[in-house]
Amino acid sequence: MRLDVILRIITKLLLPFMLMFALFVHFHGDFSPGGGFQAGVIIAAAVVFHALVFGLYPTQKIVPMWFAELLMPLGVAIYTGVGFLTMALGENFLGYNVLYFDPKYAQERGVIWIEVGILTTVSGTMISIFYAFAGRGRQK
Amino acid sequence: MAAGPVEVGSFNFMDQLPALQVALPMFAATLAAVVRKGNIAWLIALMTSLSMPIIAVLLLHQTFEQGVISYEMGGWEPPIGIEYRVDTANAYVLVIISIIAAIVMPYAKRVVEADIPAEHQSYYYTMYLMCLCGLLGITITGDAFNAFVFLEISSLSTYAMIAMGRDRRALMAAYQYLIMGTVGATLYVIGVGLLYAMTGTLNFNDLSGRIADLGPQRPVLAALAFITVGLSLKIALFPLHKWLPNSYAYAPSMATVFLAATATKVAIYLLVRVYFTIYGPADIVASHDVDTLVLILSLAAMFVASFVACFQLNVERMLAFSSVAQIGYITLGISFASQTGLTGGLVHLVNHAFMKGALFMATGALMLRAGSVKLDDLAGIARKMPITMAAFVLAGLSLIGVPGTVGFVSKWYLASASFEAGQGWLAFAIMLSSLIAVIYIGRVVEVVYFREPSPAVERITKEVPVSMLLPMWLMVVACFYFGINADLTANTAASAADVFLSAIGNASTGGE
Amino acid sequence: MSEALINMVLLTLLAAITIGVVRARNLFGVVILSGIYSFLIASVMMVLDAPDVAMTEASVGAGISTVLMLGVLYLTKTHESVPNTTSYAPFFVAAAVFAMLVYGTIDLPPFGSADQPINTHVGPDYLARAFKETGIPNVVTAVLASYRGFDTLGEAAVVFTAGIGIMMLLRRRKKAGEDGEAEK
Amino acid sequence: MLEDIVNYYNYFITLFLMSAGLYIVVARGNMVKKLVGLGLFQTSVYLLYLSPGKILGGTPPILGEGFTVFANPLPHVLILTAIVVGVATLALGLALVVRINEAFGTIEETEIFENGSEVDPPEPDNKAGGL
Repeated sequence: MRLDVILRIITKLLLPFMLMFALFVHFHGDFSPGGGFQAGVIIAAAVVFHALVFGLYPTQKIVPMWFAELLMPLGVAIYTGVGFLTMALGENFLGYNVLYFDPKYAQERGVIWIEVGILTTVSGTMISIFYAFAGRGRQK
Repeated sequence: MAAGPVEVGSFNFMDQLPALQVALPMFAATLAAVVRKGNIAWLIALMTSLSMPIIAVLLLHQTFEQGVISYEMGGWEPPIGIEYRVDTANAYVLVIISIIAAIVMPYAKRVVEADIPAEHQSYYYTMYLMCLCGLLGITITGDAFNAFVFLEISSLSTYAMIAMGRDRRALMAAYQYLIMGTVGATLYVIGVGLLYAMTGTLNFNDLSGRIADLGPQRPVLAALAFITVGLSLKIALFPLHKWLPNSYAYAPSMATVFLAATATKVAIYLLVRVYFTIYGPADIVASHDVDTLVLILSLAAMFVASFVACFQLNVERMLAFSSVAQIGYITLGISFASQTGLTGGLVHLVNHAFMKGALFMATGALMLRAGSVKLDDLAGIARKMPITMAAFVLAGLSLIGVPGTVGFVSKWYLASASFEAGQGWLAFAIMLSSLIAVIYIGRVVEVVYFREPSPAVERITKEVPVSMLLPMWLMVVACFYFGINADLTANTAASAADVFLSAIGNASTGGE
Repeated sequence: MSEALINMVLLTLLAAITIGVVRARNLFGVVILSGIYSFLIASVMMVLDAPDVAMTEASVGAGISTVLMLGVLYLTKTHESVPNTTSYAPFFVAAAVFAMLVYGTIDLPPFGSADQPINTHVGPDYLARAFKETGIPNVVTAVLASYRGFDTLGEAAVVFTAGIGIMMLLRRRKKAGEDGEAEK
Repeated sequence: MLEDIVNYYNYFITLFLMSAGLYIVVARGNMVKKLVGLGLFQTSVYLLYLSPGKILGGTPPILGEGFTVFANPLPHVLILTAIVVGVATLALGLALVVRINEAFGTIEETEIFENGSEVDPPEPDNKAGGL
């Protein structure tokens, strides 16, 4: 892992594009294949990629374990939160129509938020799982 | 509420009950995962568990008042959207699960502190809440695929809970359960997929009408077979029960209590829902002898599993085999497809939950003080823990079916149903298998009361705390209260049975 | 017809890979083959006009699953031991399921036809309504996030449940550097 | 005859994959292999759902100018969920395998059961498996 300067530089160059691609997949999910789940997986892949090239501990300096673990419940909480919000506004659970005066935009608004929830949970979970497996070590 | 301009209304608690029943534990689980302190997570789980019966009872009340409640998730009308469909039958199951959850939670604190390392306790309660959420979700939903998703939520959390047992064999138990449970769930999905390909819908109610139109075509029949086998794996219907004994024996005490009292019941409910609501109008179950098959397997479970239970050296394993046998009673009642039989099966759902809950709470208490539930290690322990063992004996009497206990009520209904069906010998079989229960409960009683305590037992100084004894005795009292005054449980079970039977087609009379 | 042909070729390859997976004893090979299997099935999904699913299967089946399994092989071992006894029972179980499935699927509507129940009952309603009601042209996203949004909540909950379960099983809090708070 | 083959080839292969997956699960004692088999079993179900949704000559269900025939979106949504459920199960299973390997020193079911599951086994030795 000493002489792989090219690998490291290319990784650093690639990572922003990976994250940008994830955002594209996320927000363009309304118009083309993709969405929160796929974007979450790509974000997690970027972190895993970083960890493979630079090692586990440098990566955990940037994305700490506790942060990844926090993302897991946070996403589900956002998702159910949207449900409770629509409920409080008088619609049924996850009935997005009340989120805006025009139902069409209200739907889009609701969809964006729940996709954020999925993205959060999925990326957090995938990163945490990777950390958990990687941190296990071959011998006790 | 269909799409279209929607005015901002106001929150109506009574209308939102079905969603709250499932969404609250899910949200609480995320909170419990964030706090990372075992005590606070327990408090969150306790609060949620205590609020669940309130919602469930209100729902049951609503079904009595206004009949079937249809709740449209996201405001989309079924079958476009997912529907929560609450009738007396599933409200009844919701009440059972949530009451058990509410009783288990106060008990849980001490055993979890003993079983689970401190840094994992909050996650453990998270898993419990997700399991509760999954079980409630399966029960309340009116959509076949949604039921699968929640089945997996409850299963995955169950595997994780079982694997946290102190014994390393808990890991193997969890792994085997994971394999068999996933095969079961996948078979269920195959069945649903075949139905979907034939009808184009996933909504129970919609499916029911469309299958009645299709009649007994081959994919429909194959779907029935796949769903039956898949759910039987989840139910642990004999001979697909291999995962259950080890899972219950090696899981942490709290998981054993909770799962033994609830998990298999929900799978049974789902199977009954499929048989009666989906296949009922087409009258396929009875005309293709599926009920006879279930009857034979139930009988086999009642005898073989009870018999195996007699030879167990580990009390929790013994009770687990007894659970397999008791599941046989429930499915026996269902196989009659008659008012009395179904009532018997459904009332045994709640009765078995109470008595097994009490029994496993007692073994959990033994585990906490004696560190083992092997029969040899428990000699004379009744002298040290008289209150726990008294609860064990009383719940055991109920398991045997002594008059005045809930076990007797269930067996009374089942026996009457056998006579009604013109198969009196079944009543005799029910009695005979109860006698086997006398043997295995008797063995435990003999060891704990009449043998000299071992040095390890001598070292036990005190009973378990009141927070554990109280829930345990609450279950025992329920075993006797509903045994003497069975109106509440039996009448509700009878209304639930009516719901299921009302769906059966009038093409033939069904059943035997 | 060419669509159907590509579909059939890919499916045949899939079956061939599956035979390889069944027969291989080297677990490393098994994992790689199952990765190829996932890519192939993702291609089949593309042919079946399901790009969303294909994308997910490629990233999940060939990506995450393969990485996790390779990780586990690194932690455990890479060769499967050959059992001393051969049993025909598993074969009969598989054959029985196969027979049951043949029985069940032989009356299903033929592949690719537009007039089968699933293409006449609920499915077309989504295609007709989705854009009008949600403004989302990708109907899969509209159904996923809105019409059946509750299933997707369940899906997120499944991921969350598995994640917490794995953390409980595998995480070691004590180790320095593993936890941001515990560092130093 | 040829038409029948084209019509049911998807289902036929799906059934083959399903049976093969189930066979691995039932027949093999190696835990990782079992999980791979379970994966095959689950993956084959995806085809069972997706195949009927395809309309020959159609396009993916993304509305746009010039397209009229679309595949049925509902199976896609269901299978997206099923894939996620599948990988979640696989990940949890693999985590269990890692722990079992640490506790028992093997990932072969037969070796664990030969030790006897009722007798209390000796303390685990954490031998690293050979490559």
